[in-house]
Amino acid sequence: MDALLDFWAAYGSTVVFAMINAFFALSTYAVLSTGVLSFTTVVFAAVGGFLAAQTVGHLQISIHLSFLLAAIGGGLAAAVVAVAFLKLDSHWMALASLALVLITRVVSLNAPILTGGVNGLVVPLRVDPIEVAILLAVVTFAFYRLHNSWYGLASRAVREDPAVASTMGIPPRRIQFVAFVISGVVGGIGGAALAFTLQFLSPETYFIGIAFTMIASAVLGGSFHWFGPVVGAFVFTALPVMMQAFVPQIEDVAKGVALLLIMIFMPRGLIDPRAVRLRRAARLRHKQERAVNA
Amino acid sequence: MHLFLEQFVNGWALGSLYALFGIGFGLVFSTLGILNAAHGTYASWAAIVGYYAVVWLNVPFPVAIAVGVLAGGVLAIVVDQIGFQPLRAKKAGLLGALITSIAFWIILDSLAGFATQQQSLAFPASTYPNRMVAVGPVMVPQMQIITILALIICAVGIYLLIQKTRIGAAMRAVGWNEVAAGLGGVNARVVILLTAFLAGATSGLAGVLGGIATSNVSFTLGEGLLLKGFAAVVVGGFDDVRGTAIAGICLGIIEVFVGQYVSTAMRDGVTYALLLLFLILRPRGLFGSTSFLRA
Amino acid sequence: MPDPAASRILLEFDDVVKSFGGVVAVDHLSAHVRQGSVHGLIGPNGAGKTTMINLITGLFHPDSGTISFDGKHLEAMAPHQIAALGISRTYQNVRLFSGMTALEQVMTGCYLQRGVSLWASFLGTGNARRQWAKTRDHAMSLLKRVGMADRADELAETLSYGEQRRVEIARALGSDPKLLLLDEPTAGMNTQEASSVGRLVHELRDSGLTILLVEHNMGLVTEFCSSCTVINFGRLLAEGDPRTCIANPQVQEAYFGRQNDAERIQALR
Amino acid sequence: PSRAEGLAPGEYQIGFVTENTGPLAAAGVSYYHGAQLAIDEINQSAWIGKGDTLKMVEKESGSDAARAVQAVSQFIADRNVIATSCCILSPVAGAVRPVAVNAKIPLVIYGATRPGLPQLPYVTSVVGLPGPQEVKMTKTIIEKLHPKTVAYFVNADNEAFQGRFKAAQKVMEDAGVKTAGVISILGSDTDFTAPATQAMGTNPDLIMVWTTQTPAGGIIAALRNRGYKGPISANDVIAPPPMFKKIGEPLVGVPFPVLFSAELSDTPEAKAFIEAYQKRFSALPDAYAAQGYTMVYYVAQGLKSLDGKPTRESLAEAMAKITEIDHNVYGGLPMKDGQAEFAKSLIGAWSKEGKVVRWDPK
Amino acid sequence: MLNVSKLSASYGAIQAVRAIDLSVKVGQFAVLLGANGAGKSTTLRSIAGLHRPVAGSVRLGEREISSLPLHKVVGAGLAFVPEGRMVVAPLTVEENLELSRFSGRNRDNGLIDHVYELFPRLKERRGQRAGLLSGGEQQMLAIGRALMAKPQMLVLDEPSMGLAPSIVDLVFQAIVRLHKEGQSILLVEQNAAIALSVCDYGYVMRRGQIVVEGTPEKLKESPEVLEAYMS
Ligand SMILES: Nc1ncnc2c1ncn2[C@@H]1O[C@H](COP(=O)(O)OP(=O)(O)OP(=O)(O)O)[C@@H](O)[C@H]1O
Ligand SMILES: Nc1ncnc2c1ncn2[C@@H]1O[C@H](COP(=O)(O)OP(=O)(O)OP(=O)(O)O)[C@@H](O)[C@H]1O
Ligand SMILES: [Mg+2]
Ligand SMILES: [Mg+2]
Repeated sequence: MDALLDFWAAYGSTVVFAMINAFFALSTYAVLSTGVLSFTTVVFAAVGGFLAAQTVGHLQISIHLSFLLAAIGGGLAAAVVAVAFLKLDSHWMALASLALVLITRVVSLNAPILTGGVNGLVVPLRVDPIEVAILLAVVTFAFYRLHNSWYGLASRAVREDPAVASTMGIPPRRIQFVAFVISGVVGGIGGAALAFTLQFLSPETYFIGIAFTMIASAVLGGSFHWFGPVVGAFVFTALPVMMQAFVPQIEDVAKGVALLLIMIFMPRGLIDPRAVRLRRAARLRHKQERAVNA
Repeated sequence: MHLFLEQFVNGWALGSLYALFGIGFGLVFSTLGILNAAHGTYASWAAIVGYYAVVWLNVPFPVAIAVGVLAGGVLAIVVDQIGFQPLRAKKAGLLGALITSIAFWIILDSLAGFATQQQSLAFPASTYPNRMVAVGPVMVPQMQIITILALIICAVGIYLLIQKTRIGAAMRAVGWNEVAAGLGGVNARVVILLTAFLAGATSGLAGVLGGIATSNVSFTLGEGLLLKGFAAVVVGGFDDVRGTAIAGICLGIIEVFVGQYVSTAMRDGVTYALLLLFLILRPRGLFGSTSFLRA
Repeated sequence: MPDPAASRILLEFDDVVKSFGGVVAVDHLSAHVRQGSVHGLIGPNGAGKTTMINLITGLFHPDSGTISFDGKHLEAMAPHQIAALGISRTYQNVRLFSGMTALEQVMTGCYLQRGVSLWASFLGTGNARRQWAKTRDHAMSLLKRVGMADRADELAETLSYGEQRRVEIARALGSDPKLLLLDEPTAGMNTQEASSVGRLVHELRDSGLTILLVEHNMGLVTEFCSSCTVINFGRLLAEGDPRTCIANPQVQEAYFGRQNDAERIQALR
Repeated sequence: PSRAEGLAPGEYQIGFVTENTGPLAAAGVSYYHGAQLAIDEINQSAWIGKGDTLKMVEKESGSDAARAVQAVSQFIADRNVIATSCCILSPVAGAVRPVAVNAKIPLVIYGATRPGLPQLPYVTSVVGLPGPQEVKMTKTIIEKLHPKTVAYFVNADNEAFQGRFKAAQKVMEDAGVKTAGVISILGSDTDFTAPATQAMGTNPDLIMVWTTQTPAGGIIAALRNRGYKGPISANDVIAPPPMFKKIGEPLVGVPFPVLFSAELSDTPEAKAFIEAYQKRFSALPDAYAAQGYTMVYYVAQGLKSLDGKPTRESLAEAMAKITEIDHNVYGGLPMKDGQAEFAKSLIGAWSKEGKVVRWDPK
Repeated sequence: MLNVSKLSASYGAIQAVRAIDLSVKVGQFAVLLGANGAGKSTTLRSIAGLHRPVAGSVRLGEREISSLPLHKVVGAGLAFVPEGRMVVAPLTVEENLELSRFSGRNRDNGLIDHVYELFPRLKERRGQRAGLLSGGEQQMLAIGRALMAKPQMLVLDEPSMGLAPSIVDLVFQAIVRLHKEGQSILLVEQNAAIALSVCDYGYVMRRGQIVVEGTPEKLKESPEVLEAYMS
């Protein structure tokens, strides 16, 4: 028990950041799973984060309510973004989303009333890690449900081949629109969780760093299954901590090498349903053959 | 008017760097299908190696450039063979390669930090042409002229290589599908090495020139180029060198003019907002890359 | 069974033009398919057959002319709207979704028949679960129909070419369409396998489906089609009864070659 | 929280959040070296007395708030760590501060210049706030150069430099010196030819540069390369020797305010520090190194003032009570409400030979 | 010419081809028949270097080619028309055909005219990107590309797939002509009637194994073939 407490004291914050990154990774996964590579999770996180910080700061609402507002704000922002972006083809969309991330930074630097500008913003409340965990569990469960619903099936089809999906009656743009909104809601929640954990926001808080963390987490963990991004976020957050413990001098290099090795040996991520199915198919085939031969 | 012209040239030279970098970046993107986040570090490393060649070995300016370019190319090959080659066999696609390249970015960046002792270095003033030259009514730094010419030469050369030669056809073939190219007898390995080298070398050139011109040789050098270079590639229509060159130059000029006439604090914001607007109005980029797949 | 030759027109092309740059793939083409028929669409390579299918399913939009289905104009519709009208298709170069099992492919094909809203399906209501199970059984029965039931849980991409074709047909049937467009469904199958597809086509027609069949296998066309359209260079060459069409000298020349050794070729088939 | 009871007697650990990589690594390494040197000195000279020694444990943050918070949390969990120190960037410091306050552990801020960060008794700062030095230099410049117009370069994305710039601009305008133009740049910018052209286009009598290190060097180089001959002023970011090595000639004669300079500071403590630093790291210490050094002595002084077994809380209380850091290289360093106040500042400039000398406008 | 012995190939744990022996003598025309999923394509892909076999050897003349990279297999004189065509979509028709010259094997300008003569359609479309061709046109291109390599050994996987009767006829005429000129050929074909009427020797596969082999006359009699093809 004591050992557990010690561990929590030392690595509790790592776990909290891993959970927050899991929100971001899931948010990215939401669009990725419909074949859209977008960095706009950063934007949704910023909207959610600043919204939560400001409402808690000025309107004195409760943390729970502000999480809700952050989710709604993120979702709305995502809906607007989706309307503009869904006209674009893949690579252009990726660029446009990067551009939006950079614009967000400029806006948050130049709109001190909303964001505290260059001075940053103090967030008066702190969220309990347990609450973050519960929230993450709820969100993850929602992704599990999505995966096993008609939406999940449709989104996989759209990801693999939007043209074919459309001739089967699946409207790709609408599915992707929904994906964006989900991404916005989850991103907004993640942004608020980050705000209530760091308790200090600046224009740097929601910037390229998050963009790479989230995409790396999603792909590293496996972008073909809802559980992948969660696993990826934990691995990606823990990597630097572990490297710091073992090879403090070259921790960044070591972190890069670890990431590299994972990708080289498991290029589709740690959780790869396709690989599982291939193995299962092989077993099935063996069984059938034995039946035939018998 | 004078100021306008001066800033125009400044923007053009700056944009030429973006374009030069973008050409290399776009080459791997369009032919090898890799969105390479580590590309920026090639530029950083090219500048660093060029710098040490000058400081330690006292090599003259052109040699320093050549050494830097070579370093960029070789680094690109090494990264490709260690990181991307295994993925090709496993068909990991764009995302896998993207994350691998992020891993290399982390590694090479922090190694570059060690190599420069985390400092930003600069080529000693005496080791490169640093006078101002009168071009018509305006005074232009020699490095800007060199940069502008370098872009023109590289853009034309690479365009011709890719579009008009058999090597270029082989490069495009391998980029599409190694097996399909192999069926045509193309040695995919060699072509990939060649492409990687060429891409690394071009971006390396941008790195050395940029490092010299901005007095900033450090691990942060490539990062700035990366975003702008990517923008140039996409806006230009990503399989067209001409588009990249033009888009890069425009990007530089817009950036400088927004800084001069609108507001520097808003510079990036305005530049990227324009970019976004352009993309939404013209969703396939400047040269609207032609599709080659059927519905 | 109604006489297909007299039944009403289900699909109609009226003066349709589609060109790509310099290539006119469909050139002022008018044609029609009657309800309840198995209609063959034949023509040499590059004649514009696949382009026609792409036009019907909304992947391309015609440059001019109209395409109507059941009285509705399709030209400006999006593919998913057209699919919702009851048009379904297979692809010439098998296009299955990577990472999905054969069963999931067919389930995806059943998207329009899911019977519940996305929202209910997300919530997993009792009705949604029942519908899901029902659709699953339906998908399974479709796989059985094309002879792939025992491979239902295998990744489609690990099947052989011919097997993938069958899965694709099952997927196209998933949406319970009124009109089924088959683009060379028997390519890569041997005679026996091909005629089993032919029999499947007949069964489907008997259950009320209208089928547009693109085929190079003349034996199959003459045996299973009730009418046909022959095109070349995107233009209409002949129309009507399959045997008459094929006997048409113009068709013979365009389709069977200038050497015109029709007999030998017939013998070979 | 009650963990502090179990501290190993005699050896106290300071948890130091380093920034030896990332965008600010150049300065980060100096802070780190300065702190290392202080630890060694204190242990060798038994400065604390009572047989107590100090040990530094470090964790890297790469100037990232989340990583810094994790590092501090890990220090907090380690019962041997009695105090922590952190952060060059204010947003990072802002994020770490509540963690330290909640855990009741002393946190000494060593780089972030946002006013109001200290929170007694736990959070204190040994950083010189923007203001006095800038004001003093600006006044001197007005006196000596009589500019009529001045153009400013300022970091749009760094609150510390915004503060410094505003302080200087106020002095200028109060003295009737007009603002010819304000050119904002971003910390990550590298190309300054266009901003330099822009500044020169305003025809100022003086150009003041209030930016972080790399841009400052780049701007000054670009201005001189484009043929700007007029006076330029800058800030202490151009003081470290590597800057002169990098930029060279263009830096000569550019004034900057310094609290500490290896060449100019001449108190006995400063001299000893410089000598020891040079011996240990074969380089001259800069202002950052001096701050890292000061931070450790501040903690040590707190420990020294305590009897018996110190806890984190008692150390924090003790440190909060300190009104003057005894051992410092600045010739006096009062602490007010947990914030260091620098009484004396100097105006330095690089000479042609690459030495920092007192600025002489001639 | 081509000697395959004890060749086994699998996809992960799925074994698709088990220890088959097969050979094509110089100048011989062999066909390989079998139902969907029998393993024909896997066999050819393993021979042509597109798929690494798990065991066994593939010898072209005296040379072991089963471990060579693809372009070397092509260089060694084995050209392959794969299932699914695999043309290089972004290249024009002409560039696709010219690719084989990159390997420096042939400098024969007449060859491309030969291909165009065989497939006039390709000549019409020479400037078009291969990915935009119709299915049949792509198939012609794939065959043309193989011919451009001037192979000693030509391996074709269902070359008639998707081709109109006239073109099938042309293709077979061309193959037969090549065979008459001494070309060694290995062919997989669903149309057993045509295949058996032109070949010298045949193999029939079932579930990854060769179950019957022999002269076309013998095969035509065999129950395996009769059942599947002559219905
Ligand atoms: N997207 C496109 N861009 C340019 N040309 C195209 C496009 N799609 C088809 N074509 C051209 O239009 C013509 C008709 O093609 P289509 O695919 O309809 O032929 P098809 O009748 O299906 O032939 P096949 O039997 O060979 O499949 C071809 O010559 C083809 O090259
Ligand atoms: N990529 C793959 N992964 C796993 N299994 C595969 C893969 N490709 C083929 N198989 C399996 O290997 C077996 C042989 O397939 P192959 O494609 O060689 O058959 P084929 O004889 O060419 O059939 P067809 O006439 O349909 O083309 C089949 O059972 C198939 O399911
Ligand atoms: Mg077709
Ligand atoms: Mg096959």
